[in-house]
Amino acid sequence: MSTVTQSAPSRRPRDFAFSWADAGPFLALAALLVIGFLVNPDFLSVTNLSNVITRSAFIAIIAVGATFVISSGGLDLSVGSMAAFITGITILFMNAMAPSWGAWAIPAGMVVALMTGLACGLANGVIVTVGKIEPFIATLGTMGIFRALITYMSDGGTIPIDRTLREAYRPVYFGTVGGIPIPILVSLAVAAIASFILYKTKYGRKCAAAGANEDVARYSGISIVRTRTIAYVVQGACVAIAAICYVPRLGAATPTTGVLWELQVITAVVIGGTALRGGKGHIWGTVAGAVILELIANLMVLSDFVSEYLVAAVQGVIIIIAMLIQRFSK
Amino acid sequence: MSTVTQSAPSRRPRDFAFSWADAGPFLALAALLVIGFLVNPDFLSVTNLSNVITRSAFIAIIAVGATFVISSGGLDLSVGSMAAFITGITILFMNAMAPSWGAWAIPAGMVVALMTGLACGLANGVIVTVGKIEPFIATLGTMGIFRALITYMSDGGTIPIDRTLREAYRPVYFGTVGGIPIPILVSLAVAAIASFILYKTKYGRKCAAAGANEDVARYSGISIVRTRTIAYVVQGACVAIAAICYVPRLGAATPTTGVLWELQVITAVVIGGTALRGGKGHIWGTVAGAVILELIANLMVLSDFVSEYLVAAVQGVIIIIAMLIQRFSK
Amino acid sequence: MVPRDANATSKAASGACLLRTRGLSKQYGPVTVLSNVSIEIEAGEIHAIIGENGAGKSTLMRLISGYVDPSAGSLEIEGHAVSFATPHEAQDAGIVLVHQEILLADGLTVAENLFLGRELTRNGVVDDRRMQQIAADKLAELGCHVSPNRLVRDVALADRQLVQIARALLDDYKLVIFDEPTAVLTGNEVERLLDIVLRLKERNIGVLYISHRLDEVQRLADKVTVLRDGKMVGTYPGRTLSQMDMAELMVGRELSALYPPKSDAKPGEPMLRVMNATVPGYVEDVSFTAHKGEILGLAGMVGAGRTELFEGLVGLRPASARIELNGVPLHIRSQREAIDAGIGYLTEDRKAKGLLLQERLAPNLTLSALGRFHPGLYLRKRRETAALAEAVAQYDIRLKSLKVTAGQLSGGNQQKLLLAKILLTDPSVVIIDEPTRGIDIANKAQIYTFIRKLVGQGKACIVISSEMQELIGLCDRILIMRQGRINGEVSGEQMTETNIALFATADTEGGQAAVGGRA
Amino acid sequence: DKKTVAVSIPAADHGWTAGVVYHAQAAAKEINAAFPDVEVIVKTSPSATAQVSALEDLSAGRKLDALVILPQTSEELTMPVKAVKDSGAFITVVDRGLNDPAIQDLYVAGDNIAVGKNTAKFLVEKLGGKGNLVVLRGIPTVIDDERIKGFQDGIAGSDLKILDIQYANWNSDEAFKLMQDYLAKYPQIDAVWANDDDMLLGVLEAVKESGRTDIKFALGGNGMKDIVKKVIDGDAMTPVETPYPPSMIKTAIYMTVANLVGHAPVRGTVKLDAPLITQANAAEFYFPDSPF
Ligand SMILES: Nc1ncnc2c1ncn2[C@@H]1O[C@H](COP(=O)(O)OP(=O)(O)OP(=O)(O)O)[C@@H](O)[C@H]1O
Ligand SMILES: Nc1ncnc2c1ncn2[C@@H]1O[C@H](COP(=O)(O)OP(=O)(O)OP(=O)(O)O)[C@@H](O)[C@H]1O
Ligand SMILES: [Mg+2]
Ligand SMILES: [Mg+2]
Repeated sequence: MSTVTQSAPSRRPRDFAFSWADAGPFLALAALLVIGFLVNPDFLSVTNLSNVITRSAFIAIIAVGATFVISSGGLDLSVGSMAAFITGITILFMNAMAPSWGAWAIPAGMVVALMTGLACGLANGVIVTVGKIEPFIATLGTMGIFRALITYMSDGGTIPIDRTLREAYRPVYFGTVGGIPIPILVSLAVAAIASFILYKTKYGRKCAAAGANEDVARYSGISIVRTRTIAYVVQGACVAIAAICYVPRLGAATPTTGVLWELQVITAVVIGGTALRGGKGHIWGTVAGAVILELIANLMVLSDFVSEYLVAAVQGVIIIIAMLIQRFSK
Repeated sequence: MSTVTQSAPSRRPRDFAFSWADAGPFLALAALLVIGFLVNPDFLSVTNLSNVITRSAFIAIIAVGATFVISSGGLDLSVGSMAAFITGITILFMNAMAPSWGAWAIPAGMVVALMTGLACGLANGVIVTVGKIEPFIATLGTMGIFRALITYMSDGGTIPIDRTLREAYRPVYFGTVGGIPIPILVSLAVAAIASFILYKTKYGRKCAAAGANEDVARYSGISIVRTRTIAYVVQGACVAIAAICYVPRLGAATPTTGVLWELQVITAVVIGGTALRGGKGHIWGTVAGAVILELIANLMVLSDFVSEYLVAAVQGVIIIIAMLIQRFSK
Repeated sequence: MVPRDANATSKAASGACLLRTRGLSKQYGPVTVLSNVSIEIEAGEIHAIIGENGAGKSTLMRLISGYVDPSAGSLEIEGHAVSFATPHEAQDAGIVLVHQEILLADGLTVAENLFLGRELTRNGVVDDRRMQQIAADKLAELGCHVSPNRLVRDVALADRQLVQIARALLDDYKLVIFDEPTAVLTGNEVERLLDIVLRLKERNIGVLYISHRLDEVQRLADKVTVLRDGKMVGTYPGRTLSQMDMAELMVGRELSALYPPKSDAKPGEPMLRVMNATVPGYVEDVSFTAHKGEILGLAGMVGAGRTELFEGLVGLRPASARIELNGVPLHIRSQREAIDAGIGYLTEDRKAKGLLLQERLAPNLTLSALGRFHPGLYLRKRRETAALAEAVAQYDIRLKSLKVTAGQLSGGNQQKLLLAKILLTDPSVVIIDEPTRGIDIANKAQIYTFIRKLVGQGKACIVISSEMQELIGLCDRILIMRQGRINGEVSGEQMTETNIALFATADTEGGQAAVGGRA
Repeated sequence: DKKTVAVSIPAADHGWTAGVVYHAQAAAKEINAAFPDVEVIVKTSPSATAQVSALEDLSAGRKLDALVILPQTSEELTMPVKAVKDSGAFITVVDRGLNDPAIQDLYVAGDNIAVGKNTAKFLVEKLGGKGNLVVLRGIPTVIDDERIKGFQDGIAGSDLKILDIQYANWNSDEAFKLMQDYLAKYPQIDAVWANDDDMLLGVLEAVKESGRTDIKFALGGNGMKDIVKKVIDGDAMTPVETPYPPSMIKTAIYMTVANLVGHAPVRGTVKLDAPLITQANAAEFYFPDSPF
């Protein structure tokens, strides 16, 4: 080729608004849908897909928060046990209020959940930023703490939600609006707001800058402490929202609620195209990542090839392949 | 001060072998021992300390390998399930050989363990470096794979070692040489060799360079792929050594062997002073980190303050405090 | 002859000048890197700071702009005492620093970097379109045409420097500090930048300007402050100083000629022969030969693809080429193989690709040549220390303590360390990308002599440089690249700035035409 | 038309659940071979959440005629199982009851309280109502809770004293460590109870290695074959065992299928006993081929 115009070395092909880095997870998702269909045509049935996507909503919502944390250069391993803890607090609160407030205990409980989430996120953020502790270790610590608190609150057993509230609360998970399940709507709303914040506000820029290069960010007048702490608080809020949707599905908080969610969440974020070392976050990629994970699990149930013992192995292989698709589609 | 001699900049005071960055974990360790003694004087009894340190040997040995991986800019989440997998393979092999080879099956099994470890490490390394997949995800994938394989091999149950080999093998965990338990000696030997490699050889330098700045390493003629892959192979060898010492402890491999070791291993490395984002590794700090973790767990049992439900919380708090001591002792 | 100190004659020091430093000092542990520096900058004045590598220029600038706290001394702006806890506070007070080293976030776009920390918003929403527009305009003013939504990671070093400069010009500051802004720029952009600096002056903005290119200083400076070994030598009225005066004030002794005499001997047999080199996206079908005992120069504008060509040849990026060394064909797939074959390449990006900034000096020095210090089972640290001592002496690396990390060396001294690092591998073909970037004039002469000595020993040396003067003074022959091709070649009498500029900018008939060069 | 029986059980993450998986798969294989018009599908789930998902997946894909479920937790699975029931399936619940007993058509259960209580009673009797105990419990779940509760009820009124009780996550390794620490902490321990046999293995190893002689009994629960073997062999430290046979899943599957093919309509509750396994009756509880 030699059609380059004279004396303007900058006039190389312009950047596309669409980037392949963003497309990666969606390609992986598409590949998975095709494979799924080949394995079992039911896979693409509306009921099945709707179920799967509804389920992926929790991880998606939490992972949207994790996108902030990871983008800003942090990491949060405590999200799973934080979810359990928030669920526990919320149910205890609702149950205590149900006799006097009736169904009003539900919205009040939601507020409590949100406050708890914000507080937990703040705690994580402060330990990481002010305490200057490696996020991996700091949040591993708080993971133990939240997990212990829910175990303590439940005396090692379960905290079920009050029967009187059950039916009133059910629609939050099982209801639909315009045919679309509410958790899907909630997660879309969360993702939309999050991508607005991350891409369209000053804070979003600060976040990406703090994760991309701390020094540069600091010299540009960005407070790393504040930016990263806020990211953890956003994470806390997202966990709370997920917990709110989660309560009616399982109707109880137990010490095993949310175990290993942190791994799924981080996997979703990374499959979605956000680098673990920080920098630009990809909210919609993250959402696609969460759906991919849930689809893989679903595929394992719908297919009959795999010995029960080997499910985890096949899942591992598929995740690695999904990452390869994501990587090489760039 | 200005007593520096002119024009001979090389004749400055020599570097100390000892640095405060290295001292951090040992300070935390000392603090823990003092607290432990105050809580329960039995804490410092020879039996207790010897038990605890012996127990910490597995994590220490694996964490020494993890120091290579992390130093070179990688991460390995699969070590726990890799340990279980190697243990399983080794026992199956020994059991198969026991009838014909007698006690010779044990050393042969050790060789098999080592080969398996090297192979597993190589697999991890190749996926991460050649496949260019984020180490977190790649090894999360292989973690699932190894775990599934051991579950499959054991049908979900246990793979016990042949009765005839048990007694012959027992001393590898329970024996002592000169009064010192063998696992402690093994872990010291592993750490000594590892620190020789990391601090005194070409490879060690390459490792730290690859972790500190990939581009600089590449421009200096260092192959990132090779360096990092070797680090994973070293990790595999360390896991195999740990597995070899582990087998006689309970005499069986189960699907729960090594669950969550990866978190302990990474925590030990980080408490030991190695940064999770790569660069210089601190082998002896890592060993101290592993002992600290085991001591904390031990202290939880020996003290009477904490409700069983809250043990994890207190552990989390102590780990965070240990990190703070480590950080601010610098 | 050296003129008298200008401050002695200047008007009463009580006038509210734009910025005044009083007895600024900086110590790192036991070492003093700057002591008792007092300077004054008026509004609408261009004040140059010159000094040898490691003299403390950058340190002084960091003190003034809030990046580093002074150990002693104070700052005054327009007569009011100030102190800055962060660079941002300094910026609020109207002082901005363009760093010697590039400080941008790699993973963000050009426009995002430009506006980092002060994004334009409309109704609380960042106004990307407007920012990109302004960014493009500002960059175009500087002669930089990269797309504002390109990632900084993907743009050339010179463009990054321009982005950094544009950042400082975005707001109205009272004092703009340039720390070696032209080190990575080529002719055209330098001219544009000097223009802009003069325009700042017209707008009554104060400028502090650091450069090792004394011609620039001479053209711009109203006043020149000379630092030597952390201390002030004096402040002088700019126009009264010749370049030679400045050099002598910096060094404190008389200087010999800058460039070593060129060798009269005929260049030897071909040593490195490159045929049909293509680096996808950057370089197309380039062939050339470097001869034994020859210094071969490579000229071209930013973006001509010189760096990429050689990075491709030594295996650092995907490329295809037939390479022969001393007649033997080579297949180089990695930098290691290049080093082993005897081809050393010194990168232009010392900070990101050259040195491990957190590491001590010895490990940095030996990183490419570890084999030499590893005769048996283990690394001989003593030999490394000895090699460092030798390098420090040979390349005149100025440091206050051998215990510093590479990142704590001054910019020019980092460059010398990098040169020492690459030569430790004992290459027979040495490729140096921007050999004297950020190096003071006295040391430049030293490095030129050194390069001449290298080829005298029968090596071949390829010098990529954006300073035409340097190429002309140093090289035996110069290739000029343009848009990924070799557009011309000059040697002997034909090596003039006009000729080089011609080949660098204009398309020539039939691609390569040799102006008076050898056949 | 083929009838579909879905079996939803926890994934094999420790010995007992591995036994469940083993028996469920064995039953599925036998039935699929024996009854051409019945298809048994076994699906395992690693957590309650995953199990809820699996139920949705199973019932979204095909029409279920029956569901045999061993719920990870009661609360979390109650509603999802009800949803399957509403689609017309026959529901068999195994081991852990749902919150709403009305949902199940058939309930096959072990008796966790009895596991704790019977063990406790044995200790009270053998130790003469006096002594120091240490207890290892598993993962904070209902089963764990019930066993501990049963045990505490069992020793109530005697002078047996529980010195310490800690979680060891049903993991033999953690039990080994915990037991070592108990031994370091308490100079006199008369008996140890680990509420699951996996953990007992670790306990025995720690006791053996310490060389301590004060420990008279180390008991477990669940009927692991290695421990039953010890009982058969007349081990002094572990002379008894309580069964909590994972084979209950097999029983449940067979009963469900029988119901479906109409041979024997079964409804109601089948409560498996947790009698003390002693040397006398141990042979009945010994399955050397099971992984558990
Ligand atoms: N953080 C630090 N710790 C110790 N010494 C330092 C540190 N930063 C700078 N120095 C030393 O201070 C001295 C002055 O450095 P400075 O960067 O100011 O020089 P400079 O005049 O800008 O040189 P150049 O022309 O090479 O850029 C050097 O000897 C350098 O090694
Ligand atoms: N990743 C990339 N994608 C597209 N274009 C790029 C990328 N990286 C660099 N470029 C462009 O390639 C061209 C060549 O780069 P570069 O400026 O390094 O060449 P050079 O001749 O070595 O210049 P100099 O050494 O003077 O800086 C530039 O126009 C640069 O903007
Ligand atoms: Mg400088
Ligand atoms: Mg270049």
